[in-house]
Order: sequence, then structure tokens, then C-alpha cells
Amino acid sequence: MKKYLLYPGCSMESSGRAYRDSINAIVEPLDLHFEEIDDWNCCGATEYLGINLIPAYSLIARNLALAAKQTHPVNGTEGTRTVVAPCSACYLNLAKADYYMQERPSLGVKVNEALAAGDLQYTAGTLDVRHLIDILVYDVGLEKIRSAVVRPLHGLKVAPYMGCMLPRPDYQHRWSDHEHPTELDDLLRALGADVIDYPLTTSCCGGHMTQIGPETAFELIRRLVADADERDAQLMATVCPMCQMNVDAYQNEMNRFFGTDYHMPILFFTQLMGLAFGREPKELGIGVELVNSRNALAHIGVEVPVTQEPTAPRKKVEGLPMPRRWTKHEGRKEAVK
Amino acid sequence: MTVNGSKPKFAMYWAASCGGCEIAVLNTHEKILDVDANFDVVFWPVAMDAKYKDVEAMEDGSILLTLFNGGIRNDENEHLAKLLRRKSQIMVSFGSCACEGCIPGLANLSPVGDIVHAAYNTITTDNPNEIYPRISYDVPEGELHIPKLAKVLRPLDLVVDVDCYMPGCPPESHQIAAVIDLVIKVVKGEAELPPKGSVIGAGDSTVCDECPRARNVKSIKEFKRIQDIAPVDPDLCLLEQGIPCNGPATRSGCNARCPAVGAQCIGCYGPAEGVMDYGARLITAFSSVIDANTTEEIDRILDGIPDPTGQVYRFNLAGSLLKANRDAWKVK
Amino acid sequence: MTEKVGVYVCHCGSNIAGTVDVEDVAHWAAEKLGHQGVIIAREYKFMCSSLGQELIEKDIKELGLTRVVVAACSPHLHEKTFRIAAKNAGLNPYLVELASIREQVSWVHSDKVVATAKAKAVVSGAVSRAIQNAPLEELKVPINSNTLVVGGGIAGIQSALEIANAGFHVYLVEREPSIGGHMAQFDKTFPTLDCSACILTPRMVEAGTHPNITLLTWSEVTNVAGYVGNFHVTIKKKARFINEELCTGCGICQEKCPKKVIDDVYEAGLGYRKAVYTPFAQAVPNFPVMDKDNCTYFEKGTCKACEKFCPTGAIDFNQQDELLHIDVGNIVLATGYDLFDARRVSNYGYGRLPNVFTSLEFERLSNAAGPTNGNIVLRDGKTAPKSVGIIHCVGSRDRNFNNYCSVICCMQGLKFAHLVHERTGATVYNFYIDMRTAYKAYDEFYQRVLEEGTLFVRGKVAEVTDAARYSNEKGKLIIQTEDTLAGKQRRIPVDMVILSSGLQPRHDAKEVGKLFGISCSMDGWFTEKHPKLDPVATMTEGIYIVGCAQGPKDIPSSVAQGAAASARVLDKILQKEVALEPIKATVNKEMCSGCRICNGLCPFNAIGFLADDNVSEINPALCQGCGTCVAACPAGAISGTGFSNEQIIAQIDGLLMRNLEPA
Amino acid sequence: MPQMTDERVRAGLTHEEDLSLLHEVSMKTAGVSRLEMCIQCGTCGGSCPAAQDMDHTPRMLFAMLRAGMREEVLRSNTQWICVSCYHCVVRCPQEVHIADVMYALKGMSIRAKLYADSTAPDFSQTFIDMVESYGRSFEMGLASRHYLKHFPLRLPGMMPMGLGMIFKGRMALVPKKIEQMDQLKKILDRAKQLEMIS
Amino acid sequence: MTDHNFEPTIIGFTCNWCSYRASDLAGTARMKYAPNVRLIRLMCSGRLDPTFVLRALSEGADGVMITGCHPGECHYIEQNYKALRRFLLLRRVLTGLGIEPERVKLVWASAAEGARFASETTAFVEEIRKLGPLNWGKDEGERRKDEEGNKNSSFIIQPSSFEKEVPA
Repeated sequence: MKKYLLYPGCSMESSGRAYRDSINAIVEPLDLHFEEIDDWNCCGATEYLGINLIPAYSLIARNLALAAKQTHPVNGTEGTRTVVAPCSACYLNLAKADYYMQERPSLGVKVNEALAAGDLQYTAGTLDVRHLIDILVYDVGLEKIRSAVVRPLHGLKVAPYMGCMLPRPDYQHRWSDHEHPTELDDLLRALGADVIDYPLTTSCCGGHMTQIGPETAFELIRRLVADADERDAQLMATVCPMCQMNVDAYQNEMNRFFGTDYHMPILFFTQLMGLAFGREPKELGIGVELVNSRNALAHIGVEVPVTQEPTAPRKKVEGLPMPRRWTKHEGRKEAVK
Repeated sequence: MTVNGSKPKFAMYWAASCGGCEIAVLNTHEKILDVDANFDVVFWPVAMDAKYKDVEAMEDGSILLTLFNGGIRNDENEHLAKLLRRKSQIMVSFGSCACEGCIPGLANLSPVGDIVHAAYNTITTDNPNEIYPRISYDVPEGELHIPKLAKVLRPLDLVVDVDCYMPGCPPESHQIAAVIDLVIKVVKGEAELPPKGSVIGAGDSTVCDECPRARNVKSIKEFKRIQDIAPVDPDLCLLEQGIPCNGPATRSGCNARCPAVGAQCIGCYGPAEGVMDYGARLITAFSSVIDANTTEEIDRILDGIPDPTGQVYRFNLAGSLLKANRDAWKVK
Repeated sequence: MTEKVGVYVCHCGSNIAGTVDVEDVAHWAAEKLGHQGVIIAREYKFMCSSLGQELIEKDIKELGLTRVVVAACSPHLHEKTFRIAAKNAGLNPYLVELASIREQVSWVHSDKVVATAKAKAVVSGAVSRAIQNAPLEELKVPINSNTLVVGGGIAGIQSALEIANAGFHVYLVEREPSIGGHMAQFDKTFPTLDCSACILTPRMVEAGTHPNITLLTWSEVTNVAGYVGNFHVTIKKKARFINEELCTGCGICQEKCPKKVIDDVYEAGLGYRKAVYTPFAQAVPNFPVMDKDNCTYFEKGTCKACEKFCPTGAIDFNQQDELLHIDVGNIVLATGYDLFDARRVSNYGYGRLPNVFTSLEFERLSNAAGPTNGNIVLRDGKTAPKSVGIIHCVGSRDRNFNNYCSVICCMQGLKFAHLVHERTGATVYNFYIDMRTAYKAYDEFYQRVLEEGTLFVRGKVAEVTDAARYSNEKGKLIIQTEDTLAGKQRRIPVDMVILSSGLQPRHDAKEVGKLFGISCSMDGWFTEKHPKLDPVATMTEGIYIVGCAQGPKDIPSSVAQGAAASARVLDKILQKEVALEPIKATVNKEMCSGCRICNGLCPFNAIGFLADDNVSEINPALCQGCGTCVAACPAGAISGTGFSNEQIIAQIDGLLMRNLEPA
Repeated sequence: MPQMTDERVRAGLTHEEDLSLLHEVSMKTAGVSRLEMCIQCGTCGGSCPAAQDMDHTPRMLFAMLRAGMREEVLRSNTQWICVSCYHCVVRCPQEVHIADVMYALKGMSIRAKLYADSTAPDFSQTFIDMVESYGRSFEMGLASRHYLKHFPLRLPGMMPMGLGMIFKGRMALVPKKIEQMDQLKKILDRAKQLEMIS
Repeated sequence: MTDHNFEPTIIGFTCNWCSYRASDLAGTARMKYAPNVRLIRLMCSGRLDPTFVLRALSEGADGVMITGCHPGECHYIEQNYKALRRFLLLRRVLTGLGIEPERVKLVWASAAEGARFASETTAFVEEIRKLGPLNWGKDEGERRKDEEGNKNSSFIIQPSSFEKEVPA
């Protein structure tokens, strides 16, 4: 059993509850153990950074300091220095704070001075902050995931939506690419889903603009939904509660604003994993989404012949040969270099 | 050489050292009889009874040869070194302690106060009241003294002039025998003593010269302790196998005794001819075989040498540039 | 006291005297360093002037000076001057020591007291060092008049021809089956739009038939030993599986070969060749090679179609790689460049979006001898584009990829714009950060392309996508960028995108550099001896670099460098011998114990091991004098002239003023 | 800020160059901003998914920073429209930390009270208030308070969504508080002091 | 505390091809930097024998600055890596000897980096100034803090009585 420290993030307790439920449902078949960081606080999302620099990073760093205290083995359990954040914004904030405290030591000194007021301290670099999907793809491995699948998602056309804060800015070089990462595609494919080529996979959902400039956000949501629809996706899969919230909860608003009629359900990738692992929709929090996924999910469970994985170029090419596709392997290698 | 018809006089003294040098002399077996046959042994506390005052009473320069082993750690060592220097024509700095400090010299890494404290207050010492011996004590017969410690241990040649150096911990018996033969020949006028400052009883190159192991171009990714390698290749250079062997920088003369039997050289014969600082030579030897170009990777490899200072200065600390502020070997 | 030292302190006008009390320094040296052997200390306005030099020469002769210390400017400026003066006066030039009290003292400090004190320390260090200096003699070695040119692109061809025409023999080695290099892939060359093949082919033929050129294609240099004037080079002549004696170059074998292979090299992956092939029709030499990895016979043991049809029986499946050993005096490296791999810029979609092309692909697309016979079409092989976007600076001027400017991409982009415009009439956009059209007739070409109606957008393209946002974008590639001059984001739908990819050092440049004993810059290009004054020579005597191996450049510059290097080679050949700096390391065999620690340290392979004597040995002609082995020898058995331990230790003591008391 | 001279104003020059601006923004940026390295290539403006709603593209904003146009920069809505998608950051050929510069500009804009529209700063402030009182964000309180103030007319339209969220158990009605609230307060108070000093 | 009256003496080793030229360039550009560093020209940082550093420190230098070409840019291809390896081990040994490893610094500076050479030099001087003088060559006992914890000073003879006897 592999142990990780879990930073759930605020959404997990409310709007992203389904994410939490579905994560709980997949840890066991994948032999994972998540230990929640005691008394963690909000990471400040994108809001605090825009007001005050040092308080914002101190807020984030309190979580890192608390997590660092929990790295050691307790009562015979394994020790770990890896913090898992399933929310992209939380992941980015935690990872970025750790990185900037190293890149600009003066920031690290001030943050630690603030932490000292609460009898805490954090040495940048102590922890390894990673996102849930990073753990699943690179630690657990697609092989293990594939072997846990009992109900392959054959016939379900999924648009893999990574969002922006996960693959970028990626100071730690964790992803195969900043623009077209393949981690989510590979994982969904391992579940048996028909993964569509979705060029907007790392485009923005609008973030907090749904709150402060809805028109801007609606346009961004429209682009995502329209392109997924254009490519015949039945469902979008996401890795971030904020993305899920924006695309799901604001889709009707957006439709009204543009006079469109899209119906593009969006589920957490962990919910799809749970389904593939044979869990019941209810325990995975399926049904709490506002754009319901009933029709889309009707495709699973129905006997559908095995579809070929779309490895060949999207459009059949005659004439001139195409260059070899950029592989994930090369991507990571280059990135690390 | 003044011999004056009678047998020339011989002395040997043991200052701050373990006594191994004395055993090494006895290890020459019957050769020791040649010493007796050719010399009049006037002072050798470990072998015969003689009083300091007897030596003090001798005429200056009346002893032909003194083998002085041990470093100078206290005022008694210092007194005897100066005394024997005055009385002797040839003063040989005998063994690693006298030449370069040796193991006792490692104490120079600690302030002398700490050393005293440690000696009387270790966890194995039952000394709850922190009682220290007194420096002097009145008894009916008069005042008794124990020697005062110096702040650092110094090699002999920082205290008195030395004519020859004979390195080794201890000097190999076959080398001692050869030196005895040489001195006898000198006494008989059949040979010349090497010039002042020379190293005798040792070679000019390094241990590798005598080491039977095969050597190639070296490049290592890891330093390991010898016990962590299984099995150690019996025919291949130890350094090439990642074992920090001091042989490349250590003066030859011992017939590569340690590496020949599978233990790395620890450097008791000190630096080769003309070398100013022994540790520097080992630093550059070890770093030269590392196969890495990034600080992280190099550091990882260097972590394989847990005590680098002890590794490169085990025998030479008191004789090093920084710890005694002098050239390791006063040669040339 | 055995040495007689003269100390000469220069005012350098007010350059030194303005900040350093030179009189004080001279008096001090005479007084405090007298016991060291200083018998005369003078100051003078300009020591480097002829009068200043005469002063020194006179003292050497009249006072019998054995060492001279000149406290003046940096040794890089006038060390040679004073050494020659000493030589004229009969003193070995290496007994002169310079103390830099201008660059290191007067120019960088302002407090006169502090500066004067430092100047004294510097002089003191120099005096102590000078006393330890030893007379040295330069080493003269003869020059072999043969030359090796590595790389048969235009730069290498030019270089080889210049030397061969002067009457000396050249070995021209090329890794590919034919010489010609990248230039042979191009259709037109900017800015004159000459047909590339028309101007290159005659040069290739000339090189292929020149009596003074031994052409070795399909060959690679595997080992280089020796030193300037006397290199011993091993060349691997890879098996062609074609008997060159018998082959007439008729081409029947390739016609009959049933195996089609994507041609990644010459056709840039855009076309096919056979398993037995000549890369292109005008190849020099015109013998085909067999691609063992793709040949059906080598794979499965049957086929041999080529052998059956060859009219002269030239196919030889048993041919083996051959090792040639040649001796040359000089080596010219013209190893060229690799194209930046555009797949790395994933936001430009190359490799994912079919109609995104690289510059080299487009060169082949537009080449009349290329896979489409010069028709500019989309990847479906038939549709002509109605609109084309050309993106500059792909992989260049970008810290995510290569920091440097690739030099040729602007002009290349303009050339593409012209060709597209001329052949298809499509609307052409050029997206650039800065237009760099320096050099003769280049900007005129820019004007011409402007005139033709090419649309220029100043902005580094953010992304190329097929995710249509509006109806006019459906089915197109959309180029999204900020038009920085309009200050607005634009989305421009086009049919075809051409990436003006940058140039990169060859993927194996580091290894090649190591093989020849030269270094690479941070970016990976070979490092020249001096970026301005010696751009074709390298730090290793006798090795020259030309063309893109030295850095990105266009054809005219490559040709110029090829010729320039030849001039340097001919100069060496005609001198017949070369003097080597006498700063060398030597092994004292008595003290060497054969530990072999030094053996792996020399990048110039100057250190050999004599197994019989169990000692290492340094070849003085190969030794470049870096001193690494001297510092490394654990036995202290290696000593280095010019920078000996004694000299440096003495200088340390001198700089720390530990030499002011008699020892 | 230096005073404008009459003749400069008459000549149509509308701003005084404040050359300390670039440095100030750099110092207020979390990491190493590299702002001075901008080559005005437009990658950021081209990449921005929200550029159409911005007064100035990020690139123009950086040019204005260099020109020392303090007021114009801090008044711009650009930093507030930024959605932190980091496209510009990873594409920037000069590795300018653009997103973090935007955060720094927001803070400066608030302090100088130069923002044109209070929606965004208010949202941030409301969010922070929640976090500072509970240690966690409280979506229900945040959304209702924010919409009530800034989009009252939109509130009825948003009701179905809000109710849906509550109905589906995706919005808690009471805030959740962390245990060591006092510790967090102490940390944030000290951090604010440090912010003032620096 | 930093003693502002303390002027450190520093020996700098420079590579003939890069850092020595960088110092030349700093001079040509009249960049002002701290005067405490006295330079020794080597052909390459690979020539740097640790003995030189030890000698400099034992003869009165408070710090030693070693400079060479940037990694990958060595005039002799790769010898600066060898300097790096030596430097890293040397620092460890110095630490073991009780010397602050910060007293020996490795700086990469290309021939074009006169400004960097000047600023690195000044920065290093300030670092050494903070560390204070290095008193090697004086008696070991004086340097260490042994005085306070030492209740038995009667054990210890004073250094003055410890002079070498030179035969007449």
C-alpha cells in the first residue's frame, strides 16, 4: 500500500463532493492510502495572491508546514513526503509556493517569519506536491488501472479536459506537455473509453470570471462545450472541481446568454474510473451534476464491440506522409532536460 | 664521524606514540644483534634502564645515532627531543608520529581542553565529581610533576632539527634492517649518510609502484567502503572498484603490504618525495576518478567518503599545511 | 642570491600613474625585495614604447639581469612585446614576468593608497614567481600537407576545393551517401532565387572528380590522434554493399528494389526512397548504397532483386565496413546543422495537424525534383492551399528551446512567401517578431516580397489550432496571435502553415567535438578561437570550423568561411613547420608509479601509458598545457612548464607578502 | 510621482515617465519576474483566452510599465480579466512570469485604489474575508454576498442553479471552520505586518 | 557581526581564457570592485592544485576564489568539470578541518563577463568580511573556543614556551 498526504481543498467539501466520493471509491482497488493533512486551510485559490503577496503565500505555506510535520512514519505506517492535491488550483498554489520559496529565498524567509508566529516553519523543497492524476498515471501506472477495470467504458465518447492550472506553469516538469498533455487521454483509454481528440484540453474554463465577469467566462465555457460537441463527445471528463463547476453549473446560464442549446455533461475522471471499476453510480456521486449524464452513461454496460483506439491520424491521409507523432516519453524527456 | 676507537653510542626514544615502532625494531629479529655488536646502547627506555640525568650528563654530540619516535605532545616530549638533539650527531625522525603526527596528530582537530575533558568524562568513565589529576603534588620526598600538554601535537622537526626521516606506522622491519646495515656501513666508513633532510628506509614513488593489482584508466560512479563490496576483485586496483585507497599518494617502501592482501592503503608512509601537502594529493586523486559533471551527482558520489578529512589526513594531519603551518616534508 | 631581477613599473601615461603611486612601487620593490634578487627597479612613462623596451634591453645587457618583471598592463596585451625585447637582449623570453597593475589595479580601484598597496603585492608576487621561472624553448613540428575536411555540404566542398586547387591533397569525408548537404535539398536560394541545384551541382562534380580530392562518402571519422601537422585519423567506410569498381551508377537496382522507405534525410520525411538508393539524381558519387536496416534480404534472407538485375554484378551482400587510416596536417570541420524539431512546440501542432509543415518539408514540397514535382499542395497530396501562414522564429529566440537567433529564418520565410505567391497565388501571411534582413540585397528582397502583397503580422504566433470558434474557421488551421502593431488579438484561418524552424547544432556535436578535441558553446555550436578576430580557427591548433558547425549562417557566409579556413590551412602547409607553445606537462618517470589516475583526464589524449615500464607518459606535441594532470598527480610526479608548482606557490607567497624577509 | 509641467501638458504629453514602476512591479512579484526581459513579441497577447475583453493586451501593459505609465497601468482592467491559465507563461520566449506579474498589479491597483470596476477586487476581498474568518472558503456565503452586491439583477436567473447546487448537496449552508483558527490568524497578522514593511 | 575594519586578503585563481580575460574586461570597462583579491593566472581551472588553496590559507589569505569557464565552455573542453570535482571534495575536507567552506568559492565567468567578475569579487569580499579573519598559522588553541570550557589550563603549556630549538 502506498501512502500519500492528502490536501483535499475546500471544494471537496461542497461543490466538488462527487470528486471526493469517487476518489474514496477508487483508492481501495488501486491499493492507495491517503492521509488527510490535519487542520488544513484554504489555499486562497486565485484570490489572495492578487491582494497581498506575503499573506497569500503564508496561507498556502501553513498547509505545507502542517504536511511536513506528517511526513514521518507513525505507528508502523509508512512515511511519505508526497502531498496529493486533487484540485488543480490547490495543486498549483501548493506547488508554486514551494517553488517560489526556493527561487526567491527572500520570499521564503518572510513566509517563514510569518509561520513562526504560529510556531510553524517550512523548508522549501521538503515536500513533493503532486496532483492526483499524476499519482495515478505515474505511480500506480496504467497497467494496474487497466487490470482493475471490470466494466470497460467501450462506446463512451469522452472529451478529456485537463484544464489549465494542472499542466502549467509546471515548474517541476511533471507533465508530458504544457499544451497537449496525454496523461488524461491515456488514463481514459485504459478504462476503455473512446477518447476524442480534443484540442482544447488545456484551455481555460473561465476560473473565477464566472463570479466577476460572467460574460468573459461564458465565452470560454462556450468554446469548450461547442468544440466537444462539434467532435461528437458525449461527455467531458475533468480533473478539477473548479472546471467541473464552471462547465456544469454555468452551462445553462451560458446557453441562455448565447441562445444556444448545448447539453454537455462533465464528470470527474475518478467517477469514470469508479464506473469502470464496477462501482455503482450513486456511490460515485453521479447524479449530482446539473447537466445530467444519464444519456451519455447509457452507452456503458450496453454490449458494444471493442472499438479501435484512435492511434492513427484523425483524418485518413493519402498523399504525403505525416511526421511521427510527438510521444509522451519524448515530452517528458525534453521537459526534464 | 667521530668514533674514537670505542663502539659508537646508540639511543632510541618513544614520545607521543603507541610503541609500535619499538616493536618494529625488535621485529628485525637477529638483526638486533648487529645493533648490539656495533653499537653501545646508552639510552632506550623500553629496552633498558637509564635515567634522564644520565643522558643529561653526557657530552654534547656523544651519541652517534638516535632513533626518535613519537610526536611532541607535552613538555616531557619536548625536553627529551631537545636533550637528545644536543647529545646526538644523527637524529632520525623515526616512524609516522615523529615525521608527521600520525594517529595522535588527529587530536589536533580538537581543542586540547576538549581532549582532556573527553579523557576524564566519557560515558565509560566513572568520574561523577569531575576530578582531574593535579599537575604537581607535594610528597615528603619533594614535589612531583606530571608533564603539561601542549596545545597541539607537533612533528619532531618542528621542535628540533632532524637529520633523516624514516616514515611508516611503523616502519617496515625490512626497511629498518636495511637502515641498520647502512648506518653500520657508514660507521665503518664504507658508505656515506644521505644528505640532511633525506627520507631513508622508503622509496621515492608511491604505493602503486609496488602494488601487484592491475590498473586501468579509472572512472567511478560510487565510492564504497571495502566491506560493502562483495566480492572485491582480488586482482584489480581498489580505487578502480570505488574503494578510497590512499596508495596513489602514499610513499612506497612497504611493498604495498595492505592492498596486496586486499585492504586499502591508509597512507602511513606519508607523501611522496617533494610533495607539499599529502591531503591535497589525495583530494585531487579521488576527485580525478569521479565520473560526474553536475554538483548534485558529484556530491552524491562524494557522500561515499563519510569522513573526507580523516580519509586524506589520517596520518598526516599534524604535518599538513593547515594544521601545522609547515611543509609536510622538509626536503630539497 | 643567484638571480638578478629587474623590476620595471609603467605609468601608462596616467592610466596607471593616476591611481597608483608608481614611484613608490618602484622604490619599495628595490628596497623590500632586494634580498629576493631585485637589483634594479625603474619606473617609466610608457614601458611598451621603443624607449621603454630599450631601457630593459640595456639593463639586461649591462647589469646581467636574469629575470625581468614588468608591472604594466595585462599580459594578454604586451607579454609578447616584452618577451621579444628580452630575446633581443639575449635573455630567454620566458624569464620575463608581467604584473598586471592596470587592468587589475589602477582601472578597477579608485583609492590611491589601496591601489598602491595592491600594486606592491602584485609586483611582489610577480618577482617571487619570476625567480622560479625557467627558460623554455618552443617546439617545432613539421606539417603534413594533406588535409581532412569533414562534412560535404557547401562549406566543406568550398574548403576542399580551395586547398585542392592550390595543389595539396584533401580527404573529404561525408556521412551520407552523397555530398551536397542541406543545400542540395533546396529549390531556390535567397535573395537572388538562384536554382540551388544549378549552382551547387557543378561544385559537387568538381569535388568528386578533382585529382587532389579523395572523396569518402558513407564514411565517418572514428578516431583522431596526433596534433597539428601530424594528425592520424581513422575513418570508417561503411559497407555500401555495392562494388564501386563495378558499379556504373545506372540505377537499375533502385528501380527494381521492391522496398519503399520513408526518406527522413533527403526528403525530410516527405517522400520515399528504395532500400537501395542514391539520395537524389545528381548525387556525387553516383553509386547507390544499400540501407541494411530496411533491405528485405537482410531482414528475411530472400529477395536479392537488385543483384539479379544488376548488369555489372556490382551488388555485394558480403561487403564489410572498412577502416582507413590516414595522416593529415590540418582538419576542417564542416559538419553542419540539424533542423530544430518543430514537434517540441506543441502549440504549433506539427505532427498533430497534417497541414503544418516544417521549412525543410516545404523546401522539398517546392522543389521540382521533390515528391510533388514542385507542386505546393496540402498533405493530401493534391489540394493547393488558398492561404498560407509562415511562422518565423520556431524554436529560436526562445528560452524554452534555443536562445539564439537562427539567422536564416527571416530570409527563408520571405523566400517561402515568394514561392507560394508565385506558384499558387495564395494569400500569404508572415508572422515575425523582428525582420532581420541584414546583408547585401537582403532587404531589397524583403521589399520585393512586400510588393508582391504578402501580409506581414508582427507578433510571435501563440498557437495553431483546428478548434474552430467561428463559422469561417471550420476546416481551417487557425493561427492565433497578437498583431502587436494593431494591439489586437487576431485569429487568421489558413489552409497551410509553414514553420520557419531554427537551426540546431548536430545532435552529436558534443561527441564530435570531443573526438577532435574542440569545445562547444553553451548552445552547442563549436567554439571558435576568437569570436571576431579568429572565427574559423579553434583552440586546438590545426582544427578549423566552417559553416553552420560554428553557428547558424546562410550559404554566402558558409562559403566565405570555407574559403577562409582553407587560407589558414594553406598558410600552415606553406610554413612547413609549426611552433608549439612551450607550456607543457612532463612525467618524472622515477616518481611515477603508474597509478593511471592522470590517464583519463586529458581530453587531448596526450597522456599515454607505458605498460612495460609501468609509467605514464605525455606527448609534448599533443599536450595543450592546461595543467590538469599536473594538479592531479597524487605522487607529484607530473610537472608543468610555465606554470610549475614552484612558480605558483612562490607567487602565492609573494602576493601575500611572505617574501619580504630573507628565508 | 513627478509633477507635469505646463509646457509638457500643452504639448499633449499626458504622463510623466515613472521609471521606478518596472522595478516596483518586479519586486512585488512572487518569483523572479524577468519583466525587464520582455521583447514585445506578443506571445502573451496572442495566447490570452480573454484578450478580447482586456483594455490592453499583456504585452501592451508591459510596454506601458516600461514607459512608466503608472496610472494607466493600474487603471487597466487587464490584470483583473486575467484568468490565470498560464498559457502565456509557458509560451513566453523570455520566461517572464506573466501571471504572477498580473497578481502583483492587482495588489498595486487595489492599494492605489485605481481599479475601474470594483467587482473583481470585491470578490477577492469577500473571498479572503471568508478564509480569514473560517480558514476555509464558504461558497454559499461568498456567492450570495457577492451576487447580491454586484449582480442583483442576475440573482433571480441564477436561482435555479443555486437551488440545484443546494438540492444536490453541493453547497453547504453553514461554513466549516478549521480548528486552529487562532494560529492561522497569528500567521496572517504577522504576514501582513511583513508585507507592510517590505 | 561584520567587522567593517577588517579588510580580508583573498587570493583568486583565474583561467587564462575566461576569467582572467573577464578581469581584463572589467578593467577596460573601468568597473570598480573590491581591492582585496589578488589574482594568479593559471592556464585552466583544471590546473588548480588543492595545495595552492591550502598554501594560500596557511600563508595568510582569508579566502580563496577559484574561477573558470562556464560548464560546457572550457577552453580545454572539459577540465573545468575536473576543477569542480576537486573543489567539492576540497570544501568537504576544509569543513572537516574546522574551516568555513564558504571561504573557498568557485565562480564561473566567461571572457565576456567582466561585470559578473567584478560583482562576484565584491560579493565574495563581503562574504569573507562577515566570516572574519582566518587565523591559521597562529596557534590552534587560540582559535578555538577552548578557553572557556577549560577548567584545567594548568595542564596546558603556553605556546610561547614552544619554540623550536635551533642548533647553534
